[in-house]
Amino acid sequence: MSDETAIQKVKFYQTGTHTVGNRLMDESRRTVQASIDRSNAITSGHRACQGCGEALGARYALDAAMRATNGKMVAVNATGCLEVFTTPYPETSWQIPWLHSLFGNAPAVAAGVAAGLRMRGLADVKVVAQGGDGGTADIGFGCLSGMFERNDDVLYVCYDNEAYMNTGVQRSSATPPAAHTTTTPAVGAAPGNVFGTGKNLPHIAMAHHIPYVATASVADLHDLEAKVTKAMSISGARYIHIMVPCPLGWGSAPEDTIRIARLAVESGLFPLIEAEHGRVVRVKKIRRKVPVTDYLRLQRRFAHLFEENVAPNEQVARLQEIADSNIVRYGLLAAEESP
Amino acid sequence: MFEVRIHGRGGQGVVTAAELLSIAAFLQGKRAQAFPSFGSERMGAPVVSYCRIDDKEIRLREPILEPDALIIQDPTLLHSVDVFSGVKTDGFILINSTRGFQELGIADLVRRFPPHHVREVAATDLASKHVGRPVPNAALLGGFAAIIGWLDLSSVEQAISQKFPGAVGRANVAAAREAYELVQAAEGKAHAAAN
Amino acid sequence: MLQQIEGSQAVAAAVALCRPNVVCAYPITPQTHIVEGIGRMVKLGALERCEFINVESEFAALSVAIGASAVGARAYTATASQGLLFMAEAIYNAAGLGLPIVMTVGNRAIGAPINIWNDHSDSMAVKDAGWIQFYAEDNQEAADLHIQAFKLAETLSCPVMICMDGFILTHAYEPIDVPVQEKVDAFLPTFEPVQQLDPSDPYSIGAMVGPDAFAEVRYLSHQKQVEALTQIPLVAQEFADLFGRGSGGLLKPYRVDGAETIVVALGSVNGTIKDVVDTERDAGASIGCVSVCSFRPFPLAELRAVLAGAKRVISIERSLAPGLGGPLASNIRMALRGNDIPVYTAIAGLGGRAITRRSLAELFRRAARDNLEDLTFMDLNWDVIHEQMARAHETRHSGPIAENLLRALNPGLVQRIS
Amino acid sequence: MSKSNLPFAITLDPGTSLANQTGTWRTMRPLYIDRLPPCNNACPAGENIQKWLYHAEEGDYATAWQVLMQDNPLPAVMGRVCYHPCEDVCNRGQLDEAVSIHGVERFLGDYAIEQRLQPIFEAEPSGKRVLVVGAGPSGLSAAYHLTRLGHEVTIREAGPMAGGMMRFGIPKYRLPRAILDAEIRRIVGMGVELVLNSKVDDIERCFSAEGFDAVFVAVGAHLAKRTEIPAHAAGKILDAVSLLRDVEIGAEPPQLGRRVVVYGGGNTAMDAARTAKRLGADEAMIVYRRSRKEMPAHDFEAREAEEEGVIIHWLRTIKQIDATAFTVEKMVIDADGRPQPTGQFETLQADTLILALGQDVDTRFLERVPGVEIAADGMVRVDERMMTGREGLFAGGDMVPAQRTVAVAIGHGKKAARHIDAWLRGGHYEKPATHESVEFAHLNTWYYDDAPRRVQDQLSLVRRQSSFDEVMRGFDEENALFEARRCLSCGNCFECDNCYGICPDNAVIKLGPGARFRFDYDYCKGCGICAAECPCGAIMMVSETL
Repeated sequence: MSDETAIQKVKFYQTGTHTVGNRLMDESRRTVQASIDRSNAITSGHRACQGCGEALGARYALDAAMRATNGKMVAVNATGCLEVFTTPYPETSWQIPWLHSLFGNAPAVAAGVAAGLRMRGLADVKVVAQGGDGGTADIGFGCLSGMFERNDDVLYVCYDNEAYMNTGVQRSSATPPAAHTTTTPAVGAAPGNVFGTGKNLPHIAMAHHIPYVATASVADLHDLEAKVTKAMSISGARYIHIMVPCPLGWGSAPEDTIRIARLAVESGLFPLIEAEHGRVVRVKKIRRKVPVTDYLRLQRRFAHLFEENVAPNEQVARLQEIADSNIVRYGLLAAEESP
Repeated sequence: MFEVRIHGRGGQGVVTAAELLSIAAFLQGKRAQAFPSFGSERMGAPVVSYCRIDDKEIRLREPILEPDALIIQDPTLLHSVDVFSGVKTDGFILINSTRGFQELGIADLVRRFPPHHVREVAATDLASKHVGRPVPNAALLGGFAAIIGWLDLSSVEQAISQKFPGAVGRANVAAAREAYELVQAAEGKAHAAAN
Repeated sequence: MLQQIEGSQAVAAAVALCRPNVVCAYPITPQTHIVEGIGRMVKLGALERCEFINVESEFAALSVAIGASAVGARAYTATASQGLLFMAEAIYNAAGLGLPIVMTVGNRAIGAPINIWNDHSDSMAVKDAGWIQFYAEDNQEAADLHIQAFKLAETLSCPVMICMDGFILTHAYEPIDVPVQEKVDAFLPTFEPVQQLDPSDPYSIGAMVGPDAFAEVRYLSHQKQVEALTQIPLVAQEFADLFGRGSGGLLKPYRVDGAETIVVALGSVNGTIKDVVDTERDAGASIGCVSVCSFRPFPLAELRAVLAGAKRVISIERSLAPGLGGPLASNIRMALRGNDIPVYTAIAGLGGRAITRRSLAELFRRAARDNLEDLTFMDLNWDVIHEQMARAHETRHSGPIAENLLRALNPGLVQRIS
Repeated sequence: MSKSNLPFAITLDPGTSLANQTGTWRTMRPLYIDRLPPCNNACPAGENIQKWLYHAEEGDYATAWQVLMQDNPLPAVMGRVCYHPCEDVCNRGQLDEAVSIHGVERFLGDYAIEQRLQPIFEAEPSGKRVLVVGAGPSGLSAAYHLTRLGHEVTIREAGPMAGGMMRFGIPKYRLPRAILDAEIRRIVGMGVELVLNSKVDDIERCFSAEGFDAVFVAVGAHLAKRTEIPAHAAGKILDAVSLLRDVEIGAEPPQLGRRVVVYGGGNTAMDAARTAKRLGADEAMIVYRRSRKEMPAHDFEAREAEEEGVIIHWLRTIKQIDATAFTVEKMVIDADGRPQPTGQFETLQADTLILALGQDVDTRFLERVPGVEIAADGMVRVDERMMTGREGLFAGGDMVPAQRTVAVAIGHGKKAARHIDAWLRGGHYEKPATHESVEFAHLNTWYYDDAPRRVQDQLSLVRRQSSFDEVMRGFDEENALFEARRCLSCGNCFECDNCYGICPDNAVIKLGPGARFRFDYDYCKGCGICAAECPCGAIMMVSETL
């Protein structure tokens, strides 16, 4: 029995279900990030903070897209951290064709790029638009909806770090309840961001019945790359919402970036789903369920939930409810378990 | 320069009438300029449109304040809007009506104009008859060509069929022609009477 | 071939002749007929390789054009008024990125109070965004300017805005000579972009530029406009040679020889002014006029040369710079700097008010007697204004001006509204 | 397109940020390190377990076996009889269950026998001759390692067969002789001279007359301990060691009768009882004075014995024997864990008593050797080099103070061989410094998929009670590979690409298969994600000196 067939037969940690790569695995089954010749869409020397989740998420997404399109790809970028830390004159970190126009128009610009390429007979060049949660959920919302509604041939990737980080951590409509930001300070009776506010962008995208919508996390590279690859195989409007922790804005340790993203998924607060034409078609099951507190405690923006005098904390309970309802709603636990 | 002001209500093709008139004049080798009373009027509201006709280039952009001719597509406007404002004393007036000047209450006014300069024509009836809808503009243009004399019916017909190809065009052409003939006939009687 | 068509359709036809690749449309009066016209042609398959995109806002319209232009596609859109202001951010961006987009503005007033009629408040609000800005005198020029605009834009990598008076031109039927495709093709070469998003040559467009280089970037955009001052007449000349008629250019003097009074204006009002100049000249007045076609770049030297001999200059402004007067007059004064020729500003035609020969003639005569303030408002209803001002003095809360004016003009109406 | 006419400042050439060396931001610096995995640390034979598992993971069993052979000449034996302390400390045990290291080791050992693999090594003949006394695990191990080091080795074994306690102490059903013979044969095949039935009495003579440059004695402990029990007309009494020996080489199987009592609580007692059962005893009983908690035997051995029908009487001492009647006294464990009599008595019926009270070393042949020290407990004193008081005379295995297991013995053999080699070359063997050991806390176990331990099949109970066939079956390749791949590679990079993939600054350089990675300190901002997300704790963050 050759060890390749043995590999096929036995499943175990090293066939990289979870690690980035693996020396034993067949090349074709390794992640793009594992490959020595990945495109590094964003190369070194960028000015992102230590442990920046967005820098990671963007490279993951675009390298995968580059692989999927065989390098025939252009990127459009909304204003925001990603744009600022990658392209301060006189240096850019991008190694792919890249265009930045404004904060709120990336989806429209991308639509124009796609149309222009089509009309110039270059339809084989694919377009990826990207922005942060502010540029996507708030100021760029109209253009995004228009892009979806017209089913423009664009993959839009939202790097969600749940606030306006570039301007110094102000609340966005993607900021979670109870989170401290400079515009939702942790003071008063209900400290932090107000419960019951904000919007669920993946669901809004689904409501446009576009061909593909997915959520992904920098903590699950295999899942993320698979989704980007799938998205690039489809034409029409596609949307991927990637959670990217921000050590600065979340008040977390730089080395915890991936750990926190993982806990968001494993707690049920950030479900990993895929939807086609408005219907959820797949979910990524939780491997090792954790209470939301495991996730919250690592972030200073939630520190007020764990102060001495405030226990039992009603806000934490409500956040746990949100996670639990996600778990039920999407069936995030393996069959035998129940929330 | 010959300036025409057209009064009517939204939906009666007032603006189109001015455009058709300008096309007809253009087809006859003249320079013409047609433009609406710029507004966002809805159905039924009073509407005005203008048409200037000249032998040389028209540069003037002001609204027509002292028209050489008036086309009144809706007699109900006679007493609600000052349709006669600025009209030249030797001007022409064509009214879409069958009720007679007396009944319209403009008999005195009509007397101030040269004979035969003020006419009425049953444009709405003709439109209903030929087009099937009460849109009097084409018929009025036919009648208008007849009273001012120097505009050929053929130009009007051509303008109509240019802007409205097909059946609709043909129907409107028919309405215009009948209106033209009715007015011509009336003119004939008038002349006969005169002699 | 000469055709009696609506101004908007003339422009639509001219744009189509320029073989655009991407046309973005968002409806706003009075520009709408233009994109309707192009949309129809695209749908009929009359335009090869052209995509007509219905977008969700003017902001998106210009943004789509930006994207298209960034991949070397010829992009066009049209707007007016509020729409122009809604896309203001993208207007600056397109110029900053040096993307040769062509856009028509069907000039219309800016609210509040909301007003759909013509004036130049909209295009004046973005006059310094870095675009070349033309004002068409009639529909023939409006059409011709679009053909010249693409050539200029692509030569200079600079967007061009063609302003045509809303309704007055956009909705006017006039005889228009619509060129044949062959001639336009001969005049306008295919678009060779200076930069474009290209996987085989992957650079980054739209970097963040700090104090260390921003001023230089701005200086270069100014230089581009300076260069346009030489390019515009060349293109206009080339156009005249090929199409046999003069259109565009920097400015057009009319009967200015030895004129003591010279009237300067933008856009369609020049037609009316010319008629008045003729009648006044016949009446022995020493008067001429200049139609400024290129407002950006502003032809300082050329205008100075024309006005140098005049005793006085009258600027007819279709927009108001509250607290100052008229933007055109300020520019004229800069052209006449160091020269003590008085420049009278007359604000006229705001929000669609008719500019009549009668009022113009009267204005010119008063000017000839130098019996005119620096700033004059033509045909104002002073009764209404005095009333409102009086009210304002009586009570601190004078209420919304617009409503009060209405009340003064038509007491019945306000009752009906409220 | 020429870049010259690109817009100034707004448009930038790709990848130019490489000019911006963000490494200067760093206050902490990541380092790749190797940590000592607990399994390696715990192996008495000093095997580099993780390293041979690493090769086994790839299905390269030959290489895995060669690595294994660098430390242990008897993997097939070891995989069967070792009590695998490595598995007790395996970090995977805290995740789900320890890796079945012995199972994989046994698979590799059997694989090598089946494939007739030979150890690959290069050694310049040293011209030195070394005598090894005793062909037990310790002696065989010493001989093997000395041979690898280029010395000429002779083994003298007093008995008729090599293997020592592996043959005479461990029953067939735990270690089939074919396996043992094969591995001994392989050692002999390397050029070791094995002389059987040759008892060494005069060590000095070996040096002087026979001219051996060094001698390693490892004769083990074969003298059964006795105890005084008042007996009238005692029935048959024998000791476990001789029983197991007779079973091995006796003409015919010993007659034990229907009922057998084994006295003692060690592994030998268990083996004796289970052997008795296999020899046909209806009742095989064990009498032990302490409780299960205190017994020296490994729990699994007691369990297997009980499975096979052996009855264990805990907390009992034999007070008197009257023919087949055994009077036993109940005991209790006192506060100090010592058994105390209760004065309560019972009677057991048995035909034979087998004493399994442990063994002593027969050191008489060393007594005359000058300098050799023998302790009161009969143990031979050796220094840290395993050398006795007599220069050039080394000792190991059961005859020196240590745990008496095959693994320890094999370890002694290796250790002694290294020191003998150094001594022969007039030097001193320095054990290479070991890495700091890796804790479970160093691991990021998220990345390890769930993989429950595979279990070895067992012979049916009936056959176990009636025959000496091997009880434990070995792994097939699939299971062996599976188990190998359950290894977490604690403390040592296994090239999972995590650090390479999760660096936000692309500051990890991948050097290709087997070459691991390198940090690009020009760009590394020191965020520490690589260390946090390294599954096996092979990256350490250290402060930059500012």
